[in-house]
Amino acid sequence: MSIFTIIAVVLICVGLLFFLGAAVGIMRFGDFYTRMHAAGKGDTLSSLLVLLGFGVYQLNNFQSFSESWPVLLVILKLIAISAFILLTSPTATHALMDSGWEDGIEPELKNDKPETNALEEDMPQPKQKEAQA
Amino acid sequence: MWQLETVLLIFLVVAALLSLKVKDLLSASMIFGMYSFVMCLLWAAMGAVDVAFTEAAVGAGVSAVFFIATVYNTKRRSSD
Amino acid sequence: MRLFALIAVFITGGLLLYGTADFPAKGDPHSPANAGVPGTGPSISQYFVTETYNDSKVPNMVTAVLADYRGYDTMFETVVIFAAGMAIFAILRVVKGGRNPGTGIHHRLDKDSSGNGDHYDIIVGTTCKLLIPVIQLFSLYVIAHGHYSPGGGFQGGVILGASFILYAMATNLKASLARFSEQRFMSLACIGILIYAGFGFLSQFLQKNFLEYGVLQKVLLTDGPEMARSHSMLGVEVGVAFTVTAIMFAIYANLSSAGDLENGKGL
Amino acid sequence: MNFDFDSFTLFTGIALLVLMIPATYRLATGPTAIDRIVSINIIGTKSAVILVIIGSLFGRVEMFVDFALTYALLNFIGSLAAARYLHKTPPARGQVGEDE
Repeated sequence: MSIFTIIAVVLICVGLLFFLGAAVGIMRFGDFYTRMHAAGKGDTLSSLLVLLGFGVYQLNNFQSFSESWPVLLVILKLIAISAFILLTSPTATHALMDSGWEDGIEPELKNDKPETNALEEDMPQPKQKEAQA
Repeated sequence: MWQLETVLLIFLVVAALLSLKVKDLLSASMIFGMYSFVMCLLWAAMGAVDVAFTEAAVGAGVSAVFFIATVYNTKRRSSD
Repeated sequence: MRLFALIAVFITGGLLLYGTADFPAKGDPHSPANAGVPGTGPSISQYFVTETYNDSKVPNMVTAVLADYRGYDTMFETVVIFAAGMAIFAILRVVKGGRNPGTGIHHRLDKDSSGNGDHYDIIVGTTCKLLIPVIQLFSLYVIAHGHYSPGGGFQGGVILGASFILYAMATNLKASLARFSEQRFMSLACIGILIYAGFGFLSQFLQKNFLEYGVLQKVLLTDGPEMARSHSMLGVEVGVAFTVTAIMFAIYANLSSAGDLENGKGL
Repeated sequence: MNFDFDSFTLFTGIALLVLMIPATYRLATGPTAIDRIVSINIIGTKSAVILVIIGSLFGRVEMFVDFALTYALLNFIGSLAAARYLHKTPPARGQVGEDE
Protein backbone atom coordinates (compact mmCIF):
# COMPACT_ATOMS: atom_id res chain seq x y z
CA MET A 1 0.00 0.00 0.00
CA SER A 2 1.74 3.06 -1.25
CA ILE A 3 1.79 6.55 0.20
CA PHE A 4 -0.52 7.84 -2.56
CA THR A 5 -3.18 5.29 -1.69
CA ILE A 6 -3.06 6.30 1.97
CA ILE A 7 -3.43 9.99 1.09
CA ALA A 8 -6.27 9.17 -1.32
CA VAL A 9 -8.15 7.13 1.29
CA VAL A 10 -7.75 9.86 3.88
CA LEU A 11 -8.96 12.54 1.46
CA ILE A 12 -11.97 10.48 0.39
CA CYS A 13 -12.92 9.69 3.98
CA VAL A 14 -12.75 13.36 4.97
CA GLY A 15 -14.83 14.17 1.91
CA LEU A 16 -17.45 11.61 2.89
CA LEU A 17 -17.55 13.15 6.37
CA PHE A 18 -18.31 16.56 4.90
CA PHE A 19 -20.92 15.00 2.62
CA LEU A 20 -22.54 13.54 5.71
CA GLY A 21 -22.55 16.99 7.31
CA ALA A 22 -24.18 18.53 4.26
CA ALA A 23 -26.78 15.76 4.15
CA VAL A 24 -27.68 16.17 7.81
CA GLY A 25 -27.82 19.91 7.32
CA ILE A 26 -30.19 19.77 4.40
CA MET A 27 -32.44 17.39 6.27
CA ARG A 28 -32.52 19.00 9.70
CA PHE A 29 -32.16 22.74 9.35
CA GLY A 30 -35.22 24.83 9.88
CA ASP A 31 -35.45 27.38 7.13
CA PHE A 32 -34.44 27.75 3.54
CA TYR A 33 -31.40 29.96 4.05
CA THR A 34 -29.66 27.72 6.57
CA ARG A 35 -30.35 24.67 4.42
CA MET A 36 -28.78 26.54 1.53
CA HIS A 37 -25.77 27.27 3.70
CA ALA A 38 -25.24 23.59 4.45
CA ALA A 39 -25.76 22.61 0.84
CA GLY A 40 -23.54 25.22 -0.73
CA LYS A 41 -20.53 24.93 1.54
CA GLY A 42 -20.50 21.26 2.49
CA ASP A 43 -21.14 19.88 -0.95
CA THR A 44 -18.55 22.02 -2.68
CA LEU A 45 -15.75 21.17 -0.27
CA SER A 46 -16.54 17.49 -0.05
CA SER A 47 -16.81 16.89 -3.80
CA LEU A 48 -13.53 18.75 -4.13
CA LEU A 49 -11.90 16.46 -1.58
CA VAL A 50 -13.24 13.24 -3.12
CA LEU A 51 -12.20 14.23 -6.64
CA LEU A 52 -8.73 15.23 -5.50
CA GLY A 53 -8.49 11.93 -3.62
CA PHE A 54 -9.11 10.03 -6.84
CA GLY A 55 -6.58 12.26 -8.54
CA VAL A 56 -3.95 11.41 -5.94
CA TYR A 57 -4.71 7.72 -6.33
CA GLN A 58 -3.99 8.00 -10.06
CA LEU A 59 -0.42 8.96 -9.19
CA ASN A 60 0.18 5.27 -8.42
CA ASN A 61 0.29 4.61 -12.16
CA PHE A 62 2.83 7.32 -12.79
CA GLN A 63 6.32 6.24 -13.77
CA SER A 64 7.93 8.85 -15.98
CA PHE A 65 6.86 11.92 -17.92
CA SER A 66 7.58 10.40 -21.31
CA GLU A 67 5.56 7.22 -20.75
CA SER A 68 2.69 8.06 -18.44
CA TRP A 69 1.45 11.46 -19.62
CA PRO A 70 -2.14 10.10 -19.96
CA VAL A 71 -2.15 9.76 -16.18
CA LEU A 72 -1.18 13.39 -15.86
CA LEU A 73 -3.97 14.28 -18.29
CA VAL A 74 -6.51 12.46 -16.12
CA ILE A 75 -5.24 14.27 -13.03
CA LEU A 76 -5.43 17.58 -14.88
CA LYS A 77 -9.04 16.86 -15.84
CA LEU A 78 -9.92 15.92 -12.28
CA ILE A 79 -8.42 19.22 -11.09
CA ALA A 80 -10.44 20.96 -13.80
CA ILE A 81 -13.66 19.36 -12.53
CA SER A 82 -12.78 20.47 -9.00
CA ALA A 83 -12.10 23.99 -10.22
CA PHE A 84 -15.42 24.15 -12.05
CA ILE A 85 -17.34 22.88 -9.06
CA LEU A 86 -15.49 25.41 -6.91
CA LEU A 87 -16.55 28.12 -9.34
CA THR A 88 -20.08 27.15 -10.27
CA SER A 89 -21.54 25.74 -7.09
CA PRO A 90 -21.22 28.92 -4.97
CA THR A 91 -22.46 31.00 -7.89
CA ALA A 92 -25.52 28.81 -8.29
CA THR A 93 -26.07 28.99 -4.55
CA HIS A 94 -25.85 32.76 -4.66
CA ALA A 95 -28.27 33.03 -7.58
CA LEU A 96 -30.76 30.70 -5.92
CA MET A 97 -30.49 32.48 -2.57
CA ASP A 98 -31.03 35.82 -4.26
CA SER A 99 -34.07 34.59 -6.13
CA GLY A 100 -35.40 33.01 -2.96
CA TRP A 101 -35.19 36.37 -1.23
CA GLU A 102 -37.00 38.04 -4.11
CA ASP A 103 -39.53 35.25 -4.16
CA GLY A 104 -40.60 36.26 -0.68
CA ILE A 105 -39.18 33.51 1.51
CA GLU A 106 -38.78 34.90 5.00
CA PRO A 107 -35.70 33.92 6.99
CA GLU A 108 -36.41 32.42 10.38
CA LEU A 109 -35.27 35.09 12.81
CA LYS A 110 -34.48 34.62 16.45
CA ASN A 111 -37.56 36.34 17.82
CA ASP A 112 -39.84 34.28 15.62
CA LYS A 113 -39.41 31.50 18.12
CA PRO A 114 -42.17 31.28 20.71
CA GLU A 115 -39.91 30.63 23.70
CA THR A 116 -38.18 34.00 23.97
CA ASN A 117 -37.03 34.76 27.45
CA ALA A 118 -36.39 38.14 29.03
CA LEU A 119 -32.69 38.02 28.37
CA GLU A 120 -33.13 37.72 24.65
CA GLU A 121 -35.60 40.56 24.46
CA ASP A 122 -32.93 42.91 25.73
CA MET A 123 -30.58 42.04 22.93
CA PRO A 124 -30.51 44.17 19.76
CA GLN A 125 -33.14 43.09 17.32
CA PRO A 126 -31.93 41.85 13.94
CA LYS A 127 -32.84 44.43 11.39
CA GLN A 128 -35.47 43.23 8.98
CA LYS A 129 -34.88 44.49 5.50
CA GLU A 130 -37.63 45.34 3.09
CA ALA A 131 -37.73 43.02 0.11
CA GLN A 132 -36.35 44.66 -2.94
CA ALA A 133 -38.95 45.67 -5.42
CA MET B 1 -21.16 -3.12 -9.10
CA TRP B 2 -24.63 -4.64 -8.86
CA GLN B 3 -25.14 -2.95 -5.46
CA LEU B 4 -24.61 0.43 -7.09
CA GLU B 5 -27.04 -0.39 -9.90
CA THR B 6 -29.73 -1.54 -7.49
CA VAL B 7 -29.58 1.68 -5.48
CA LEU B 8 -29.59 3.68 -8.72
CA LEU B 9 -32.68 1.86 -9.97
CA ILE B 10 -34.50 2.66 -6.71
CA PHE B 11 -33.59 6.32 -7.13
CA LEU B 12 -34.84 6.19 -10.72
CA VAL B 13 -38.26 4.95 -9.65
CA VAL B 14 -38.44 7.52 -6.83
CA ALA B 15 -37.55 10.36 -9.18
CA ALA B 16 -40.11 9.27 -11.77
CA LEU B 17 -42.89 9.01 -9.17
CA LEU B 18 -41.98 12.37 -7.62
CA SER B 19 -42.00 14.19 -10.93
CA LEU B 20 -45.50 12.89 -11.52
CA LYS B 21 -46.74 13.70 -8.02
CA VAL B 22 -45.61 17.31 -7.79
CA LYS B 23 -48.20 19.85 -8.89
CA ASP B 24 -45.77 22.72 -9.40
CA LEU B 25 -44.46 22.46 -12.94
CA LEU B 26 -41.16 24.21 -12.21
CA SER B 27 -40.35 21.65 -9.54
CA ALA B 28 -41.52 18.86 -11.81
CA SER B 29 -39.16 19.92 -14.58
CA MET B 30 -36.26 20.09 -12.15
CA ILE B 31 -37.12 16.64 -10.78
CA PHE B 32 -37.14 15.41 -14.34
CA GLY B 33 -33.59 16.71 -14.46
CA MET B 34 -32.81 14.44 -11.52
CA TYR B 35 -34.36 11.55 -13.42
CA SER B 36 -31.99 12.13 -16.28
CA PHE B 37 -29.04 12.42 -13.87
CA VAL B 38 -29.82 8.98 -12.48
CA MET B 39 -30.48 7.60 -15.95
CA CYS B 40 -27.07 8.84 -17.07
CA LEU B 41 -25.43 7.16 -14.10
CA LEU B 42 -27.21 3.92 -15.01
CA TRP B 43 -26.05 4.08 -18.62
CA ALA B 44 -22.53 4.68 -17.37
CA ALA B 45 -22.76 1.76 -14.94
CA MET B 46 -23.88 -0.47 -17.82
CA GLY B 47 -20.87 0.60 -19.84
CA ALA B 48 -22.79 2.46 -22.56
CA VAL B 49 -20.54 5.46 -22.37
CA ASP B 50 -21.64 7.34 -25.48
CA VAL B 51 -25.29 7.11 -24.53
CA ALA B 52 -24.44 8.30 -21.05
CA PHE B 53 -22.62 11.27 -22.50
CA THR B 54 -25.60 12.19 -24.65
CA GLU B 55 -27.92 11.85 -21.68
CA ALA B 56 -25.62 14.04 -19.58
CA ALA B 57 -25.40 16.74 -22.21
CA VAL B 58 -29.04 16.77 -23.25
CA GLY B 59 -30.79 15.82 -20.03
CA ALA B 60 -28.71 17.75 -17.54
CA GLY B 61 -27.92 20.72 -19.70
CA VAL B 62 -30.53 21.88 -22.10
CA SER B 63 -33.77 19.97 -21.59
CA ALA B 64 -34.26 21.41 -18.09
CA VAL B 65 -33.67 24.89 -19.52
CA PHE B 66 -36.20 24.25 -22.29
CA PHE B 67 -38.79 23.06 -19.78
CA ILE B 68 -38.23 26.11 -17.58
CA ALA B 69 -38.46 28.44 -20.55
CA THR B 70 -41.74 26.81 -21.52
CA VAL B 71 -43.13 27.05 -17.99
CA TYR B 72 -42.06 30.69 -17.93
CA ASN B 73 -44.26 31.47 -20.90
CA THR B 74 -47.24 29.39 -19.82
CA LYS B 75 -48.85 28.55 -16.49
CA ARG B 76 -46.82 27.33 -13.56
CA ARG B 77 -49.44 25.29 -11.79
CA SER B 78 -50.59 22.02 -13.24
CA SER B 79 -54.34 21.57 -13.22
CA ASP B 80 -54.54 17.85 -12.62
CA MET C 1 -61.26 4.24 -12.75
CA ARG C 2 -57.92 5.18 -11.21
CA LEU C 3 -57.81 1.83 -9.44
CA PHE C 4 -58.42 0.07 -12.74
CA ALA C 5 -55.56 1.99 -14.33
CA LEU C 6 -53.29 1.06 -11.43
CA ILE C 7 -54.13 -2.63 -11.82
CA ALA C 8 -53.47 -2.43 -15.56
CA VAL C 9 -50.10 -0.77 -14.94
CA PHE C 10 -49.09 -3.43 -12.43
CA ILE C 11 -50.12 -6.28 -14.74
CA THR C 12 -48.17 -4.77 -17.65
CA GLY C 13 -45.13 -4.14 -15.51
CA GLY C 14 -45.27 -7.68 -14.14
CA LEU C 15 -45.46 -9.10 -17.65
CA LEU C 16 -42.48 -7.01 -18.73
CA LEU C 17 -40.50 -8.16 -15.68
CA TYR C 18 -41.47 -11.76 -16.46
CA GLY C 19 -40.18 -11.25 -19.98
CA THR C 20 -36.81 -10.08 -18.77
CA ALA C 21 -36.21 -13.46 -17.12
CA ASP C 22 -35.41 -14.93 -20.55
CA PHE C 23 -32.76 -12.37 -21.38
CA PRO C 24 -29.14 -13.47 -21.61
CA ALA C 25 -26.89 -12.17 -18.87
CA LYS C 26 -25.40 -8.72 -19.29
CA GLY C 27 -22.18 -8.92 -21.27
CA ASP C 28 -22.59 -12.61 -22.02
CA PRO C 29 -20.24 -13.42 -24.93
CA HIS C 30 -22.28 -16.46 -25.97
CA SER C 31 -25.61 -14.72 -26.37
CA PRO C 32 -27.01 -14.67 -29.94
CA ALA C 33 -26.50 -10.93 -30.25
CA ASN C 34 -22.81 -11.23 -29.48
CA ALA C 35 -21.81 -14.62 -30.85
CA GLY C 36 -24.28 -14.98 -33.69
CA VAL C 37 -26.82 -17.71 -34.33
CA PRO C 38 -25.08 -21.09 -34.73
CA GLY C 39 -24.72 -22.06 -38.36
CA THR C 40 -24.99 -18.57 -39.81
CA GLY C 41 -21.50 -17.26 -39.31
CA PRO C 42 -20.30 -14.42 -37.11
CA SER C 43 -22.73 -11.78 -35.92
CA ILE C 44 -22.68 -8.15 -36.92
CA SER C 45 -21.44 -6.96 -33.54
CA GLN C 46 -18.49 -9.33 -33.82
CA TYR C 47 -17.69 -7.78 -37.18
CA PHE C 48 -17.80 -4.29 -35.71
CA VAL C 49 -15.60 -5.24 -32.78
CA THR C 50 -12.92 -6.90 -34.86
CA GLU C 51 -12.95 -5.00 -38.14
CA THR C 52 -13.68 -1.37 -37.28
CA TYR C 53 -10.09 -0.44 -36.66
CA ASN C 54 -8.92 -2.14 -39.87
CA ASP C 55 -11.65 -0.48 -41.92
CA SER C 56 -11.36 3.07 -40.75
CA LYS C 57 -8.56 3.50 -38.18
CA VAL C 58 -11.05 4.79 -35.60
CA PRO C 59 -10.55 3.33 -32.11
CA ASN C 60 -13.99 4.31 -30.80
CA MET C 61 -16.27 1.95 -32.65
CA VAL C 62 -19.42 3.77 -31.59
CA THR C 63 -18.37 6.77 -33.63
CA ALA C 64 -17.51 4.55 -36.58
CA VAL C 65 -20.90 2.82 -36.44
CA LEU C 66 -22.73 6.13 -36.10
CA ALA C 67 -20.98 8.12 -38.76
CA ASP C 68 -19.85 5.50 -41.23
CA TYR C 69 -21.64 2.15 -41.14
CA ARG C 70 -24.94 3.75 -40.19
CA GLY C 71 -24.40 7.03 -41.98
CA TYR C 72 -27.95 7.35 -43.29
CA ASP C 73 -29.34 6.93 -39.80
CA THR C 74 -27.25 9.72 -38.32
CA MET C 75 -27.93 11.99 -41.25
CA PHE C 76 -31.65 11.72 -40.82
CA GLU C 77 -31.34 12.09 -37.06
CA THR C 78 -29.72 15.41 -37.80
CA VAL C 79 -32.57 16.21 -40.14
CA VAL C 80 -35.01 15.36 -37.33
CA ILE C 81 -33.30 17.89 -35.06
CA PHE C 82 -33.40 20.42 -37.88
CA ALA C 83 -37.11 19.70 -38.34
CA ALA C 84 -37.67 20.26 -34.64
CA GLY C 85 -36.07 23.68 -34.93
CA MET C 86 -38.19 24.46 -37.96
CA ALA C 87 -41.33 23.35 -36.13
CA ILE C 88 -40.53 25.62 -33.18
CA PHE C 89 -39.95 28.44 -35.65
CA ALA C 90 -43.19 27.76 -37.49
CA ILE C 91 -45.31 27.51 -34.36
CA LEU C 92 -43.93 30.26 -32.17
CA ARG C 93 -42.18 32.87 -34.24
CA VAL C 94 -43.95 36.21 -34.57
CA VAL C 95 -42.46 37.71 -37.67
CA LYS C 96 -43.91 41.19 -37.96
CA GLY C 97 -45.19 43.71 -35.49
CA GLY C 98 -45.10 41.56 -32.42
CA ARG C 99 -47.97 40.94 -30.08
CA ASN C 100 -50.10 43.74 -28.77
CA PRO C 101 -48.94 44.89 -25.36
CA GLY C 102 -51.40 43.73 -22.77
CA THR C 103 -52.73 40.78 -24.69
CA GLY C 104 -49.50 38.85 -25.03
CA ILE C 105 -48.10 36.29 -22.74
CA HIS C 106 -45.77 38.74 -21.04
CA HIS C 107 -48.40 41.07 -19.67
CA ARG C 108 -48.10 39.68 -16.16
CA LEU C 109 -44.41 40.48 -15.94
CA ASP C 110 -44.13 43.90 -14.45
CA LYS C 111 -40.46 43.61 -13.67
CA ASP C 112 -37.53 45.00 -15.58
CA SER C 113 -36.08 42.36 -17.83
CA SER C 114 -32.54 43.67 -18.05
CA GLY C 115 -30.74 42.26 -15.05
CA ASN C 116 -31.70 41.79 -11.48
CA GLY C 117 -29.61 44.39 -9.71
CA ASP C 118 -25.91 45.04 -9.60
CA HIS C 119 -24.78 42.19 -7.37
CA TYR C 120 -26.47 39.61 -9.57
CA ASP C 121 -24.86 41.04 -12.67
CA ILE C 122 -21.45 41.21 -11.08
CA ILE C 123 -21.30 37.75 -9.52
CA VAL C 124 -23.16 35.66 -12.06
CA GLY C 125 -21.87 37.73 -14.97
CA THR C 126 -18.25 37.33 -13.91
CA THR C 127 -18.63 33.60 -13.40
CA CYS C 128 -20.23 33.18 -16.79
CA LYS C 129 -17.55 35.33 -18.39
CA LEU C 130 -14.98 32.93 -16.97
CA LEU C 131 -16.94 29.80 -17.80
CA ILE C 132 -18.22 30.36 -21.32
CA PRO C 133 -14.84 30.25 -23.13
CA VAL C 134 -13.93 27.11 -21.23
CA ILE C 135 -17.23 25.46 -22.10
CA GLN C 136 -16.80 26.33 -25.77
CA LEU C 137 -13.24 25.04 -25.83
CA PHE C 138 -14.34 21.84 -24.13
CA SER C 139 -17.16 21.37 -26.63
CA LEU C 140 -14.72 21.73 -29.51
CA TYR C 141 -12.58 19.08 -27.82
CA VAL C 142 -15.59 16.80 -27.54
CA ILE C 143 -16.43 17.25 -31.22
CA ALA C 144 -12.90 16.70 -32.44
CA HIS C 145 -12.01 13.91 -30.04
CA GLY C 146 -15.01 11.73 -30.84
CA HIS C 147 -12.77 9.26 -32.65
CA TYR C 148 -10.86 8.35 -29.51
CA SER C 149 -13.18 8.85 -26.57
CA PRO C 150 -16.95 9.17 -26.04
CA GLY C 151 -18.35 12.22 -27.67
CA GLY C 152 -18.95 13.50 -31.13
CA GLY C 153 -21.10 15.89 -33.01
CA PHE C 154 -24.32 15.61 -31.03
CA GLN C 155 -22.79 15.93 -27.58
CA GLY C 156 -20.34 18.64 -28.52
CA GLY C 157 -23.03 20.56 -30.37
CA VAL C 158 -25.34 20.43 -27.38
CA ILE C 159 -22.59 21.68 -25.07
CA LEU C 160 -21.72 24.47 -27.50
CA GLY C 161 -25.37 25.46 -27.74
CA ALA C 162 -25.62 25.39 -23.95
CA SER C 163 -22.77 27.87 -23.73
CA PHE C 164 -24.74 30.33 -25.88
CA ILE C 165 -27.80 29.70 -23.71
CA LEU C 166 -25.66 30.43 -20.66
CA TYR C 167 -24.59 33.71 -22.23
CA ALA C 168 -28.22 34.58 -22.89
CA MET C 169 -29.10 33.86 -19.27
CA ALA C 170 -26.13 35.73 -17.85
CA THR C 171 -26.93 38.91 -19.77
CA ASN C 172 -30.19 38.96 -21.67
CA LEU C 173 -31.61 37.60 -24.86
CA LYS C 174 -30.98 40.77 -26.84
CA ALA C 175 -27.26 40.81 -26.07
CA SER C 176 -26.85 37.20 -27.09
CA LEU C 177 -28.84 37.74 -30.28
CA ALA C 178 -26.49 40.59 -31.13
CA ARG C 179 -23.67 38.05 -31.17
CA PHE C 180 -25.48 35.09 -32.66
CA SER C 181 -28.33 36.53 -34.65
CA GLU C 182 -31.29 34.67 -36.01
CA GLN C 183 -30.04 34.87 -39.56
CA ARG C 184 -26.73 33.39 -38.49
CA PHE C 185 -28.07 30.45 -36.52
CA MET C 186 -30.67 29.52 -39.07
CA SER C 187 -28.11 29.53 -41.86
CA LEU C 188 -25.67 27.63 -39.64
CA ALA C 189 -28.30 24.92 -39.17
CA CYS C 190 -28.71 24.60 -42.91
CA ILE C 191 -24.96 24.61 -43.49
CA GLY C 192 -24.53 21.70 -41.09
CA ILE C 193 -26.93 19.48 -43.03
CA LEU C 194 -25.37 20.63 -46.29
CA ILE C 195 -21.94 19.55 -45.05
CA TYR C 196 -23.27 16.12 -44.16
CA ALA C 197 -25.13 15.65 -47.41
CA GLY C 198 -22.21 17.15 -49.29
CA PHE C 199 -19.96 14.31 -48.19
CA GLY C 200 -22.59 11.89 -49.44
CA PHE C 201 -23.01 13.57 -52.80
CA LEU C 202 -19.26 13.95 -53.22
CA SER C 203 -18.80 10.23 -52.90
CA GLN C 204 -21.65 9.78 -55.35
CA PHE C 205 -19.92 12.02 -57.88
CA LEU C 206 -16.85 9.84 -57.56
CA GLN C 207 -18.91 6.84 -58.75
CA LYS C 208 -19.59 5.16 -55.42
CA ASN C 209 -22.62 4.88 -53.21
CA PHE C 210 -24.03 7.73 -51.16
CA LEU C 211 -21.93 8.25 -48.00
CA GLU C 212 -19.30 5.70 -48.99
CA TYR C 213 -16.34 7.65 -47.77
CA GLY C 214 -13.53 5.39 -48.89
CA VAL C 215 -13.49 6.88 -52.36
CA LEU C 216 -12.85 10.36 -51.00
CA GLN C 217 -9.11 9.76 -50.76
CA LYS C 218 -8.79 11.35 -54.18
CA VAL C 219 -10.25 14.56 -52.78
CA LEU C 220 -8.87 14.53 -49.25
CA LEU C 221 -5.41 13.44 -50.44
CA THR C 222 -4.95 10.83 -47.73
CA ASP C 223 -2.90 7.67 -47.92
CA GLY C 224 -5.38 4.86 -48.27
CA PRO C 225 -9.17 4.70 -48.04
CA GLU C 226 -9.07 4.02 -44.29
CA MET C 227 -7.75 7.45 -43.43
CA ALA C 228 -10.22 8.96 -45.90
CA ARG C 229 -13.05 7.34 -43.95
CA SER C 230 -11.64 8.62 -40.69
CA HIS C 231 -11.30 12.19 -41.93
CA SER C 232 -14.74 12.14 -43.54
CA MET C 233 -16.20 11.05 -40.22
CA LEU C 234 -14.64 14.11 -38.62
CA GLY C 235 -16.15 16.33 -41.29
CA VAL C 236 -19.54 14.76 -40.85
CA GLU C 237 -19.35 15.25 -37.07
CA VAL C 238 -18.58 18.93 -37.61
CA GLY C 239 -21.69 19.22 -39.78
CA VAL C 240 -23.83 17.55 -37.11
CA ALA C 241 -22.34 19.85 -34.49
CA PHE C 242 -23.22 22.96 -36.52
CA THR C 243 -26.84 21.91 -36.87
CA VAL C 244 -27.26 20.86 -33.24
CA THR C 245 -25.65 24.02 -31.89
CA ALA C 246 -27.79 26.29 -34.01
CA ILE C 247 -31.03 24.44 -33.35
CA MET C 248 -30.47 24.28 -29.57
CA PHE C 249 -30.00 28.02 -29.43
CA ALA C 250 -32.91 28.61 -31.80
CA ILE C 251 -35.25 26.53 -29.64
CA TYR C 252 -34.13 28.36 -26.52
CA ALA C 253 -34.50 31.81 -28.08
CA ASN C 254 -37.94 31.08 -29.49
CA LEU C 255 -39.23 29.36 -26.37
CA SER C 256 -38.02 31.85 -23.81
CA SER C 257 -39.22 34.93 -25.67
CA ALA C 258 -42.43 33.29 -26.93
CA GLY C 259 -41.32 33.80 -30.51
CA ASP C 260 -40.88 37.55 -30.25
CA LEU C 261 -37.16 37.79 -30.78
CA GLU C 262 -37.08 41.53 -31.52
CA ASN C 263 -38.59 42.87 -28.33
CA GLY C 264 -39.46 39.77 -26.34
CA LYS C 265 -38.15 39.47 -22.82
CA GLY C 266 -36.18 36.27 -22.60
CA LEU C 267 -35.65 34.19 -19.53
CA MET D 1 -1.80 -5.26 4.94
CA ASN D 2 -4.30 -6.26 2.35
CA PHE D 3 -6.29 -3.27 1.19
CA ASP D 4 -8.51 -3.39 -1.87
CA PHE D 5 -9.01 0.07 -3.29
CA ASP D 6 -11.79 -1.12 -5.60
CA SER D 7 -13.92 -2.31 -2.69
CA PHE D 8 -13.28 0.98 -0.97
CA THR D 9 -14.38 2.82 -4.12
CA LEU D 10 -17.55 0.78 -4.32
CA PHE D 11 -18.24 1.54 -0.66
CA THR D 12 -17.69 5.23 -1.36
CA GLY D 13 -20.13 5.16 -4.24
CA ILE D 14 -22.83 3.44 -2.21
CA ALA D 15 -22.23 5.82 0.69
CA LEU D 16 -22.67 8.77 -1.68
CA LEU D 17 -25.89 7.28 -3.01
CA VAL D 18 -27.15 6.76 0.53
CA LEU D 19 -26.27 10.37 1.32
CA MET D 20 -28.48 11.36 -1.60
CA ILE D 21 -31.48 10.18 0.43
CA PRO D 22 -31.73 13.35 2.59
CA ALA D 23 -31.65 15.44 -0.57
CA THR D 24 -34.39 13.26 -2.02
CA TYR D 25 -36.37 13.67 1.18
CA ARG D 26 -36.07 17.44 0.80
CA LEU D 27 -37.09 16.99 -2.82
CA ALA D 28 -40.24 15.16 -1.82
CA THR D 29 -41.31 17.29 1.13
CA GLY D 30 -39.63 20.62 0.48
CA PRO D 31 -42.05 23.34 1.45
CA THR D 32 -41.17 25.61 -1.45
CA ALA D 33 -40.10 25.03 -5.01
CA ILE D 34 -36.71 26.54 -4.44
CA ASP D 35 -35.87 23.96 -1.77
CA ARG D 36 -36.35 21.37 -4.46
CA ILE D 37 -34.09 23.22 -6.83
CA VAL D 38 -31.34 23.33 -4.20
CA SER D 39 -31.61 19.60 -3.64
CA ILE D 40 -31.42 19.00 -7.40
CA ASN D 41 -28.25 21.06 -7.43
CA ILE D 42 -26.80 18.87 -4.68
CA ILE D 43 -27.77 15.68 -6.48
CA GLY D 44 -26.13 16.95 -9.65
CA THR D 45 -22.86 17.68 -7.87
CA LYS D 46 -22.90 14.24 -6.24
CA SER D 47 -23.62 12.62 -9.61
CA ALA D 48 -20.46 14.10 -11.09
CA VAL D 49 -18.48 12.50 -8.27
CA ILE D 50 -20.28 9.17 -8.69
CA LEU D 51 -19.40 9.19 -12.39
CA VAL D 52 -15.74 9.38 -11.50
CA ILE D 53 -16.29 6.53 -9.05
CA ILE D 54 -17.93 4.36 -11.70
CA GLY D 55 -15.02 5.14 -14.01
CA SER D 56 -12.60 4.07 -11.32
CA LEU D 57 -14.51 0.82 -10.87
CA PHE D 58 -14.27 0.11 -14.59
CA GLY D 59 -10.61 1.06 -14.56
CA ARG D 60 -11.22 3.65 -17.28
CA VAL D 61 -11.09 6.94 -15.42
CA GLU D 62 -9.69 8.77 -18.44
CA MET D 63 -12.90 8.02 -20.33
CA PHE D 64 -15.32 8.99 -17.58
CA VAL D 65 -13.75 12.28 -16.50
CA ASP D 66 -14.91 13.80 -19.77
CA PHE D 67 -18.55 13.63 -18.96
CA ALA D 68 -18.06 14.28 -15.28
CA LEU D 69 -16.67 17.57 -16.57
CA THR D 70 -19.79 17.98 -18.70
CA TYR D 71 -21.92 17.39 -15.62
CA ALA D 72 -20.05 19.95 -13.57
CA LEU D 73 -20.45 22.51 -16.33
CA LEU D 74 -24.04 21.87 -17.29
CA ASN D 75 -25.52 21.37 -13.83
CA PHE D 76 -24.88 25.07 -13.34
CA ILE D 77 -27.06 26.01 -16.31
CA GLY D 78 -30.15 24.30 -14.95
CA SER D 79 -29.83 25.94 -11.54
CA LEU D 80 -29.20 29.32 -13.12
CA ALA D 81 -32.26 28.94 -15.35
CA ALA D 82 -34.44 28.19 -12.33
CA ALA D 83 -32.98 31.18 -10.48
CA ARG D 84 -33.68 33.42 -13.46
CA TYR D 85 -37.23 32.10 -13.62
CA LEU D 86 -37.86 32.96 -9.98
CA HIS D 87 -36.31 36.39 -10.51
CA LYS D 88 -38.46 37.21 -13.49
CA THR D 89 -41.82 36.14 -12.14
CA PRO D 90 -43.70 37.87 -9.34
CA PRO D 91 -43.36 36.37 -5.86
CA ALA D 92 -45.19 33.11 -5.65
CA ARG D 93 -45.94 32.85 -1.98
CA GLY D 94 -49.45 31.72 -1.32
CA GLN D 95 -50.47 31.37 -4.97
CA VAL D 96 -48.41 28.82 -6.80
CA GLY D 97 -45.32 26.88 -6.02
CA GLU D 98 -46.53 25.63 -2.68
CA ASP D 99 -47.35 22.03 -3.11
CA GLU D 100 -50.90 20.89 -2.40
